[in-house]
Amino acid sequence: MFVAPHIEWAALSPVLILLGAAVIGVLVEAFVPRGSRRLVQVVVAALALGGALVAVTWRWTVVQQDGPSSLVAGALREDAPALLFQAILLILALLALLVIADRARGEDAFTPTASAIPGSEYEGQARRAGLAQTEVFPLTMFAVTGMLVFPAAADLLTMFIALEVLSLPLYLLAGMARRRRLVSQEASLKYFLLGAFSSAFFLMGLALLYGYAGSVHLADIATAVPLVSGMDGLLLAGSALVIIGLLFKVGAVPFHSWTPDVYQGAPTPITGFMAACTKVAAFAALLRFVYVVTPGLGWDLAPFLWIVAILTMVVGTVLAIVQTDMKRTLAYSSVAHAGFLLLGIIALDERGISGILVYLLAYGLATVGAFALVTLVRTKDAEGNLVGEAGHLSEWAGLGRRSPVLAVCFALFLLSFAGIPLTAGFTGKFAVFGAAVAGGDWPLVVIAVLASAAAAFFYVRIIVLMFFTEPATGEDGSATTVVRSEGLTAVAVVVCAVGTVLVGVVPTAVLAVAAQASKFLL
Amino acid sequence: MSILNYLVLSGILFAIGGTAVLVRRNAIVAFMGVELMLNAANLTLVTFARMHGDLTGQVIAFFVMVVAAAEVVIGLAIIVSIFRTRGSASLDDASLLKS
Amino acid sequence: MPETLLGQSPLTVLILVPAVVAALVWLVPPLRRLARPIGLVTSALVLAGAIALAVGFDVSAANETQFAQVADWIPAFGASYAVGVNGLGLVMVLLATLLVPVVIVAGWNEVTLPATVGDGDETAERKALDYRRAGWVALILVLEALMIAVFASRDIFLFYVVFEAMLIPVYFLIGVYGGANRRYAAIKFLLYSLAGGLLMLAAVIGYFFVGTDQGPQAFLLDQAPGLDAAGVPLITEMLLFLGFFIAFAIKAPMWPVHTWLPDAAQQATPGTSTLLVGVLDKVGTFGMIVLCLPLFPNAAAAAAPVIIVLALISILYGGLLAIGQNDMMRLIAFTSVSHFGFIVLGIFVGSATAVTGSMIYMVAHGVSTAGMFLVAGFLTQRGGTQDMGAYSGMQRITRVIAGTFLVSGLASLALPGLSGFVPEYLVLLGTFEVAPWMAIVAVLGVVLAALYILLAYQRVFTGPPSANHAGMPDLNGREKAVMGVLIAAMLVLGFYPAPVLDLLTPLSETVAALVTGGVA
Amino acid sequence: MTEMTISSGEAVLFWILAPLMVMGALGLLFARRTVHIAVAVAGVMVGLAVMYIANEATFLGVAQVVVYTGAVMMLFVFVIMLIGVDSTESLKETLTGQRWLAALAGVGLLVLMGAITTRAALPAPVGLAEANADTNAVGVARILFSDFIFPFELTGALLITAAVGALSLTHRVRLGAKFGQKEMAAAKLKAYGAGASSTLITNRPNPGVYARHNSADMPAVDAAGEPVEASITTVLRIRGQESNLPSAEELADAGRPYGQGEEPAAVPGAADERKELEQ
Repeated sequence: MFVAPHIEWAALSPVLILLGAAVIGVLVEAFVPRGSRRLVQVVVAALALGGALVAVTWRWTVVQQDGPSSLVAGALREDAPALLFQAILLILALLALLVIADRARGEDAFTPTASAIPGSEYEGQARRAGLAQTEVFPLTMFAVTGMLVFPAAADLLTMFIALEVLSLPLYLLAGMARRRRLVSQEASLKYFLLGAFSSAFFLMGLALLYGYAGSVHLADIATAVPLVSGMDGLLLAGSALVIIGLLFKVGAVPFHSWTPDVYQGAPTPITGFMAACTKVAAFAALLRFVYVVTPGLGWDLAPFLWIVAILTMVVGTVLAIVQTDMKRTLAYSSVAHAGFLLLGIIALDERGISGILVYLLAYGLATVGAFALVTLVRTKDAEGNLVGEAGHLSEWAGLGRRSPVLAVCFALFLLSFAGIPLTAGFTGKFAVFGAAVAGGDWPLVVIAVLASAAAAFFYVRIIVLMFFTEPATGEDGSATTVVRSEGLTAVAVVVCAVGTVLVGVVPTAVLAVAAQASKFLL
Repeated sequence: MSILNYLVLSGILFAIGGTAVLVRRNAIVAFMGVELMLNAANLTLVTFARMHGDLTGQVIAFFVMVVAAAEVVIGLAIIVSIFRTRGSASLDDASLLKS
Repeated sequence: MPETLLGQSPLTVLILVPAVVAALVWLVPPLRRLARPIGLVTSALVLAGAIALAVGFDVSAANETQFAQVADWIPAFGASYAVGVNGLGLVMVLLATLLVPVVIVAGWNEVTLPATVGDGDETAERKALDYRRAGWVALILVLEALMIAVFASRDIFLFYVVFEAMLIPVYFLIGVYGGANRRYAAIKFLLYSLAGGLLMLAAVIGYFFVGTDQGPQAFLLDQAPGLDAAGVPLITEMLLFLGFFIAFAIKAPMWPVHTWLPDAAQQATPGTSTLLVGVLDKVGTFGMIVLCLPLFPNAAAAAAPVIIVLALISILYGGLLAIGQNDMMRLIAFTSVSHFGFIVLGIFVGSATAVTGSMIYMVAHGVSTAGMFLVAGFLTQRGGTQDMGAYSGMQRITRVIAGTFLVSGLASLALPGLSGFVPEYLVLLGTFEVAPWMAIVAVLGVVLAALYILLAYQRVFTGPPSANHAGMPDLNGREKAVMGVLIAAMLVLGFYPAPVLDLLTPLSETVAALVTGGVA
Repeated sequence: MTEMTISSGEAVLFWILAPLMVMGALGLLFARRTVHIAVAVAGVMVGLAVMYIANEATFLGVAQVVVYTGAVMMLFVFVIMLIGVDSTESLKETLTGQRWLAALAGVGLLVLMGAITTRAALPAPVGLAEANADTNAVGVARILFSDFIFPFELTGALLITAAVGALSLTHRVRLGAKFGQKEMAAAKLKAYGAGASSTLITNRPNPGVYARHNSADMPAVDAAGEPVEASITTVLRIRGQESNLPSAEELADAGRPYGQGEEPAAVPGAADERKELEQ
């Protein structure tokens, strides 16, 4: 009576590689001497990400040939968009890993030991002893595993578990900043509480949809839509709750309140990682859910998504303008980007899918690069000791004069955020806005264009600050300085910058791949 | 008596849990609110499983318990580490992060 | 002129050369010290190339795109890399390539170190200065490449991209090398332009989806059908038209979106102002001719009366405000607002004569404004202020400055024999044919022009010589050469405009027909 | 499939349990002491377990008691004990009106959930008699290990993450030499020998133990009748939880035991000390 499920090991290889790397990472913590732990962890993580990327590429060729298929009793769906989302995720995660692993001035961005009470004697001892919280790497690998499953999840339960697998490590990582420990711990708590809150919504949505269709497979729910009558409320509310759960993760207004605090408090490399990768994963899942389940809804959810998209674009932009902290500014700008991306979701056609893919790639490259640069800009007190990252915008004044290359790269990422032509951001915006226009949502596009214009203001303000303002010296003699990276961050920044330019100037290849992937098959 | 009653009960519990998260300032209480929401969803799942005559709902509820257990471990670890730092688990005391 | 180099259009080469040199000058430290000579040689070569292009141009087919090159760029968006010039494009390319070397020579010593740098360490100071100069030259060369690209682009998308990209070098030229209030001016310029650019972006996207062709070459200008042919409702066409038109109106500053120009011109260095007003702002009127009219003829025809009124207001408003200015650069900026009013009037009034006038006006105004900005720059550099009240009787102290200013000013107010006369006459004539009352209003603008030029001359150059400026040096050889080239150009355009007219007349028939709604 | 009927016994059970559970849940909103809330919520969990069994989910019912009531809620209580049983939350609002807004959102949620569940025309329940033919646990296991094998394996990642996370947030490696009882004694003697008068070689004095007050928060009394501060543990002092010595009148008033119905007054200075510690 019991039939053992067939498991497609080959197709699962990307996930398995990462899961294996995460477990090995945990074992490394136990068995490798402290001195060489970090090196081993970095190598294992990098190899795993690279290997998974190779595996995804191989699966892409297989899928191109054999067409999409369902894996492990229908838990996963291996199709072109899923693989492309996974590839983007892995590329961004690899870049983010470089930043996470970097030790500018011999210090990484993480507390020597998260268990120490901030400011205690023990913490000082740990710092002097050169401890390192190398659990960061296996935790990152677990998060990437969850993210990798997320775009491919074909039933709501797998999606829910993947959501948790990607979230739990991030809650922990957010609390491990080396400096400003209190703020970091608080970010961790806020992220955790609101994340758990949102997963409760997701779960209730799942339960209602199960009640509606008697199954949690997206395909079954979609087929049930025209057949089942009398329970439309369950379907509608269930879909809305699931979407709300996902909107929390992408940071759409009004479910964005965690974003600025968490982005500011988390260690900056982690901020870059989650800002880029979580958004990719969550939008992938949102896309799959909306495109597979809701078309049958006859667009009852459209007004809801419209309002969320408009609010997200407008609130994100307006609040970004009034910020004075660099990471908070970037956080609100990422909220605004979520709004632009929602246009692609609402468009509900193939153009929307490829548009979102391109936009996410562009946004991810700029985000990882920008946060990588934020890790290098530090404040120095009167005695010349490094105090921490330069958070306040005014501390970025005059950077263009002292470190022109860094400032030019940062300006490039900002221009990409702003969507200036010849940067990747423009390609993404054009693709998504085009999809929305084709879908008939031109009022949204008008609002989006206006929001972009307003957003350009604060990006330009930062550029002005860097190039045209005299460097400021604080009253206490503190000043801003740029530390040299160990090399890894520099590599990540260069790759991001080159990618941003390439996707901006010659996007044909990327667009072609995205167009190939834009067929969602049940 | 119909199984609808169970659904109404779960709806009430879900709403109370959600309100607790939004209203209460103590992290532990807010977290318990989340747990209540998860349990409410479980009751819904179990009820629907009975309605459909299909055990999938129960299996999902079981998964939720596992997930919740892992979440509780992480959450409480975070809360304890914050408490050790500041001697309070109130979300109001945690107000360093202000725009 | 070789038709092709490595299979590329000569225009592509003209675009690439300054861009590559700019990158080299900025990035290779040993070249920085030689930045200015390298920049001059490069721009001279480009000018030679452009002249060779003009020689090879088939005047009998001035209406058609020549030296064309089309390559796929982003097929998914319907965008191609397409360059080529017709008569108008060629003339504008010539104008741009002429002004760049002139500006480099004129601004040879313009770039200095800011006061904050330089604590006595000479080598460091020297290095900082070289770096700053290299940046200046690189920005100007990049700008040159973009200017050629924008006038040569035959693809709507490419045009848009270059149009936006031009903001960046100008922004830095104003913001880094400008006067005391440069940041404010630079940001004002950027925000205005960005707002316009984004509206244009919305219209570009809209055009793509509204138009009939959504294929990989949908944006190709020479194949792009006007929307009237696509059966698009007038309201949609009008919205898209406005998206383009507002962007261009901001660029070619028209009342009421002109307010960034006086600030930018006041704060920028004279060289930057020359390029900005002399060439860049022409992209606005150029865009009106090559994009707005052919793509949205119905909307253009419908909107023409309103636009003409705005143009007339610009003429009068610019003239009146120019009279009230104390700052020399602001004065020239406001005169330009007035002149751009003439150009727009000529484009939209619907007469072939007027359109021809507008096209020549774009060139003539480029040359005369360049003369005025540069000579005013030479004066203010010596006098230390742009305030006209500080000068008096300068014609006795600096004769050549006074003379060249007068010639440039007279060219600007359309004295017969100088460059401004032919175009202004043509515009007024064309306007009079269609709507006499408009011509009468516009003539008021001519009177105002005489007033503001001559009043300015009177205040600065006549009267008792000011004691402060006694012994002020006159133009040196380098500066004389600059002004000589410009004045020669003014004279040529004034006495022998026939070659230029030949290039432009065939086009203007088509354009005028679009506005009047007739069939070409 | 046959249609299931719901027995009246189940109805009685429901109507007894449901109000109790709602009341317990309301404790989340209105109770002040965290520990009360935890116990109330644990009660709700037990109620849920009973309801699961009533809904033919025997396995889940047992798991609910073991996992939720037994492990999760006890973990909560444990942490509450660790943090301080009587820690109450301040009722002041950081953002004005935020509480009302939140309450409004809660009411909205309630209305929404009510509308969804009551307005839906649910089909007649099928019941699980058939699915539970080989006992409920076997039925659950069959689905768990076939349809949901992938998520099941994936939860492994979740559990490892939880373990790694909890360890890295709480476990401390020992840095430097071990400082045990022996070393401490040696250090104390050394300090005493060096002439530090404040150092005690012996233990600190015990808290006061009296006929009526044998709790650790009551200070010992020295020969002059003054309280000995060092006799109370630092933790209590920092929290301001030590009791005052009973006054003479109170001692005379033998009828009333000390400490009922009034909060012990905080010792002056304790608040400052607490602040210092937090900084």
